[in-house]
Amino acid sequence: MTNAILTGLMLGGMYALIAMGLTLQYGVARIMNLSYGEVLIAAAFGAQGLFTGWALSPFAGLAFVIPVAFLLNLAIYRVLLSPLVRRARTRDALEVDSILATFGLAFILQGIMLSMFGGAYYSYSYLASPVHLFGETIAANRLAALAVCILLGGSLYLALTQTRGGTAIRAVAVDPAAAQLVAIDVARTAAFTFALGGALVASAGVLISTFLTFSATSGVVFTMKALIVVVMGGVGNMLGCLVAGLLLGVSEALVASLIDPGLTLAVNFALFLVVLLVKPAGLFGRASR
Amino acid sequence: MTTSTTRRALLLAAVLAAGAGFATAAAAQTSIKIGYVLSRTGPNTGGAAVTTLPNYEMWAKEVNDAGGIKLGEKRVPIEIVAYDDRSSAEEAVRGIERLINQDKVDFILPPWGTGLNLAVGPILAREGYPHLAATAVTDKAPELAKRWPNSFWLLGTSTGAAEALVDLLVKLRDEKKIGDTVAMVAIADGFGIDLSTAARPALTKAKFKLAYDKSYPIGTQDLAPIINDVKALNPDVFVAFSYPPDTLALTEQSRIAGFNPKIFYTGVGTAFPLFNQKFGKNTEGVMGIGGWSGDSAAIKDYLARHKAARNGAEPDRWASAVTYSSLQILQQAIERVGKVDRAAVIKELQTGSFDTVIGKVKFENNLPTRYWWVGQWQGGDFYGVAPAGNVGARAAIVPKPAWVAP
Amino acid sequence: MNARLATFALLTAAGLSLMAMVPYLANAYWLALGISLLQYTVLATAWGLFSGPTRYVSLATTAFFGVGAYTVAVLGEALPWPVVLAVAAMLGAALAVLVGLSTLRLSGVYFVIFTFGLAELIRQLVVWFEVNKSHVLGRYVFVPVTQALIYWQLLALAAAVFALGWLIARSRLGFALRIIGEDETVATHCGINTTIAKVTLFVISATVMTLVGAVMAPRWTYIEPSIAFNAMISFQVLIMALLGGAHRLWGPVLGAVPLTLLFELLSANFPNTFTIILGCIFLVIVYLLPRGVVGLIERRRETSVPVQRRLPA
Amino acid sequence: MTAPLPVLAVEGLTRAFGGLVAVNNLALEIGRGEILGLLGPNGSGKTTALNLMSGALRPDAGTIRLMGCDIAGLPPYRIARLGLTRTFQLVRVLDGMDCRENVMAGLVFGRPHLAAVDINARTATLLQRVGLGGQEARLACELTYIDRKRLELARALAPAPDLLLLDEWLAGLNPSELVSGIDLIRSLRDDGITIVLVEHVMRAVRALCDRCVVMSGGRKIAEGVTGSVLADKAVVEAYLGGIAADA
Repeated sequence: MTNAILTGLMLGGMYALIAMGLTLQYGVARIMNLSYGEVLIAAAFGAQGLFTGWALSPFAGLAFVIPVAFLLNLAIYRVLLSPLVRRARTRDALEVDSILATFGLAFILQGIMLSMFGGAYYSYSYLASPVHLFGETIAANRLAALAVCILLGGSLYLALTQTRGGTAIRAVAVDPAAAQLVAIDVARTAAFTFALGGALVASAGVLISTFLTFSATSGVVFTMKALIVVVMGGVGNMLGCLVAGLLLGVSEALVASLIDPGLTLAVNFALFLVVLLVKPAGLFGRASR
Repeated sequence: MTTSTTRRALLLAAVLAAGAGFATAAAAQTSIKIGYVLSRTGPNTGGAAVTTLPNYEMWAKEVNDAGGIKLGEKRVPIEIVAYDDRSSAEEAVRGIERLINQDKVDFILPPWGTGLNLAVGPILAREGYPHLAATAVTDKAPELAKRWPNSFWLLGTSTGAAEALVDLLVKLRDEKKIGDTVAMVAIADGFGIDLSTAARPALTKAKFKLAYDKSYPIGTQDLAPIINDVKALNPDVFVAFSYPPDTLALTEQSRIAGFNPKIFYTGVGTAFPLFNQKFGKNTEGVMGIGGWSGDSAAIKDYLARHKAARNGAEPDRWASAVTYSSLQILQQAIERVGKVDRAAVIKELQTGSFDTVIGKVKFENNLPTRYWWVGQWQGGDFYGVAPAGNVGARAAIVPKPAWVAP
Repeated sequence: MNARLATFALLTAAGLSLMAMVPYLANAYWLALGISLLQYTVLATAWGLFSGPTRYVSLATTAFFGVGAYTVAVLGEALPWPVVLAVAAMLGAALAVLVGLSTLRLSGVYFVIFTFGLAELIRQLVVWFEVNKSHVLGRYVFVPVTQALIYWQLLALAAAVFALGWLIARSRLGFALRIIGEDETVATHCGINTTIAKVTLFVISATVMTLVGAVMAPRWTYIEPSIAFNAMISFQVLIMALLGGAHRLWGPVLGAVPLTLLFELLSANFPNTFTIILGCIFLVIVYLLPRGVVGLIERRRETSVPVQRRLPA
Repeated sequence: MTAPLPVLAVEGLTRAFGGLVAVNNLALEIGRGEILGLLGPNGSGKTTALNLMSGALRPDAGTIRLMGCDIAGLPPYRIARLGLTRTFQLVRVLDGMDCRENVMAGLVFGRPHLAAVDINARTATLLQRVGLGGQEARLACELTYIDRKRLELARALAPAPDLLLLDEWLAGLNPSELVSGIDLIRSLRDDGITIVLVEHVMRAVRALCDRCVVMSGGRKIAEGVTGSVLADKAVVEAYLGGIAADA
């Protein structure tokens, strides 16, 4: 039981980690990013390359991957997405445009990775050693990912709630039109947030590459998982993201050891559906009416 | 229906007779067009990219470097037409129809995986193309071979796989090397369920105690709960009918949890070179589905050629060699017939015997007579250990040595 | 006016009978392409039928498609074909009622992801049931249905879905839905029972999708959940309908046909760089066709109308 | 003979949002052909009261009788079919539709007994009535602000309601538009339509309302004939304490 909960917490931390970037990108920059998982996989390939090529530890690799991902995502937003944002008259229109555009982008990214790495699976071992915690044995790399997730999520939450810049980001998330009126540069804030989200998902990619097997085509799995967590937690809400991720993780682990591993994903989706039926705007979302 | 078919056949014969005045079909042949549809994108990519695509490309290049396929007196180069099925049955079906009707290819190489091979089965049968399925494991294989006489099922049936594994376990138990507690998990997918459904009665019949018997869905991202539960039961034998990502995850998790049963057997992916890259010394003693006679000269030569052709990448130690040998079989059958006559090639496939990297292959009722079902990592390479009667079978190392720190 | 209607009906009948001749005229490949075109046309049009007026973006297409396909996999050999289709349609409709009543209070992206989750949930439950109860995963469908018959069934479905759309647009229900699409609050205060209107439409759309799945199933011989509940179907249909323009009945077909052909053309000619080229084309389309293909045509028409008016004068 | 049935009779109406009681034990009555002003500073609960009456919100407690029939807690579409229609504080028309369709929206789903009328004729009459005669084919999004308000009114009038709720319908109009707006509403009363008017424009309240109910903090603080209510000390205080009236 302790073991299942511990495992679940680590799995949930991973889910939250995967989803944090998207909640920023979708909640603040209003981009429903379907190429999200591909960015994650690209970062995983980056970490794998650094590790096998130059024996650089993935945690050191973060220092390299995060700024690169930030700049690349900034460029993506500036070049590809901001014309759509400027053009869109309503939120609905932007949603449709961003779905279509990022769907195309996902294809491009996946195609590039396929031509660079082929379609085969990749996996390497890093920190794959047992750690003893509360009398249970768990994997060090997963624990590290959970720690980084809590660190990143926590500091981001503090930054969003306690700093001026964070307040501006939240203001844009709540009401871009009103934010404009109080002299917040909405376009810049959105671009910055999108890039920040990109950097977050890249760090998630680096961390999970230490324990998950991935291939150039496995991005979509992570996109969908992230969307589920984001929506379940309430779009744009960091705390919601963390809670939803942990809920999914713990329920999955508990079901696996108490009921039947065959039902884990079914229970996950059922939990998600029930949350939405009870709270249509997610756990921490504000009702739209 | 029959009369119209006959009439069409007569018409066709008339046209052919008229054309015969100029040249025979074989003489006009300046190249042999071979088409295939493979999963280049989507969830099947990982499997197709390791097992199928490298062999198709390598074989085509080798054949053309040697001047082509021998038709009668001269060699004719092969020309490849390739499509992507995006891991979808519908796309695979349409791709095959395109190859047949638009590209008018002479022969077709099958797609990757059980589902897609079954999906394209009816068309290939209807159009009379030889179908050498090298990456499909299905219990329906004998029945399908009867239904579609053009189809050959080189990987055999899941019952065969399960029984070979259980036979090995029985033998080891008789030698007092293992006890009789078995834990079994399977991926909830056609492959995993077919195998576990076949293994369950075989294990029960052999009086093994099935302490754990569960499945997990595709896309499960943490298998720690399963390993923890299994470890608590302390079985002698752990059997996982898994797919590559889970094979790696189960192995890693077992090592971390210090779960080291006397027999540790995992599914697809165990025989992948990636497995060795990731686990290094820890592969020692791990068993898995598949295998090959790694000591044979033909296999060593194949391995070397594959590495040279694929920039150092190694083939997996199971279906890769089978896939490559399916291509050799096709080539030999075509060369023996001496022209592009698909009906004759199918006939030759059904009756002939062929020299391949996996040894001599002769089909009985369109199924090979020998398969590798259990392999084991020994000294840094993966060798076939069961069925023990196969040429080149090694003795299994039991119990599996303890995990070492990486 | 009546003359125009008659001409239209005549042209439609002529077009349909011409399309019905395809299996006699074309080889198996063109027939297969025709099947794909019709499949996506029907799916995208049925999607647009619901999502166009209500602006709910649904990713549940594959849930219904899969239910249809699985019904055939389970009952295909046990019952006569029309009965199988009827059972599939009823199952799809029942599922749609359930889903519709429970989900339509969700809005925006919450609905989108809910429908995705729903499709996955159904797939997981089917897997679990097959694994633990029937002990088979992957069913074989050996139903004596020829490719031509599949084509004709899809053609009939296509005709039916357009006729349905046309009738709905002219009905009270259609008008109610347009109002809901404009402003749901106003709609309820006008006396419209928005729940019933939306669920009705959802059920119609879902039933059509279920039937497509059932009709297509015999084509693949082998059905397993990952084939029947392939999430890519939902995405492709969504993209096609959005690209064509979901706010018109004939919009989705303008996305479905060119995209299907584009997929085919690219995967045939550029198997290695297929995804990159496809992605680039997508971006170009999004930038150049901000209102979908329908938007492009409507803009053309708007600019050409004054010219036409000038002509008779 | 009993007294004539009031068109609307509200009793004990209460609705809270979390800890805030937006409408607290409200009671009021409107007779046929009357215009009742519902006044109060911002945040006093007027719009919430309107939303409760029209079904947009469910009351926590209380009864709302429309022509003697309790409608409290019914969904909006049922209330609309029973003969209560409304306009919105921020004007809501169906932008993508033309004026004719906007009016039809109110007409065809409203009251069942209207199903037999000639829709085109009635639509034309209604548009004429609100000053949009001949504008049937114009798209709602092309209209000016006042015309959008007129169109919204025409939609609300379409099903021949027993009771019409106008939520700050005159707000934001310029002086000349205000004059024509007041005239329009007055003419509706002359046709015998019963109206609840939520309004800040005191000139309009004085000109139109027979009686007024004043709310503050969710409670009714005054009720009576317009002139005397507006002179009431409590009312003046509530307004001065809240927001200055433009009287």
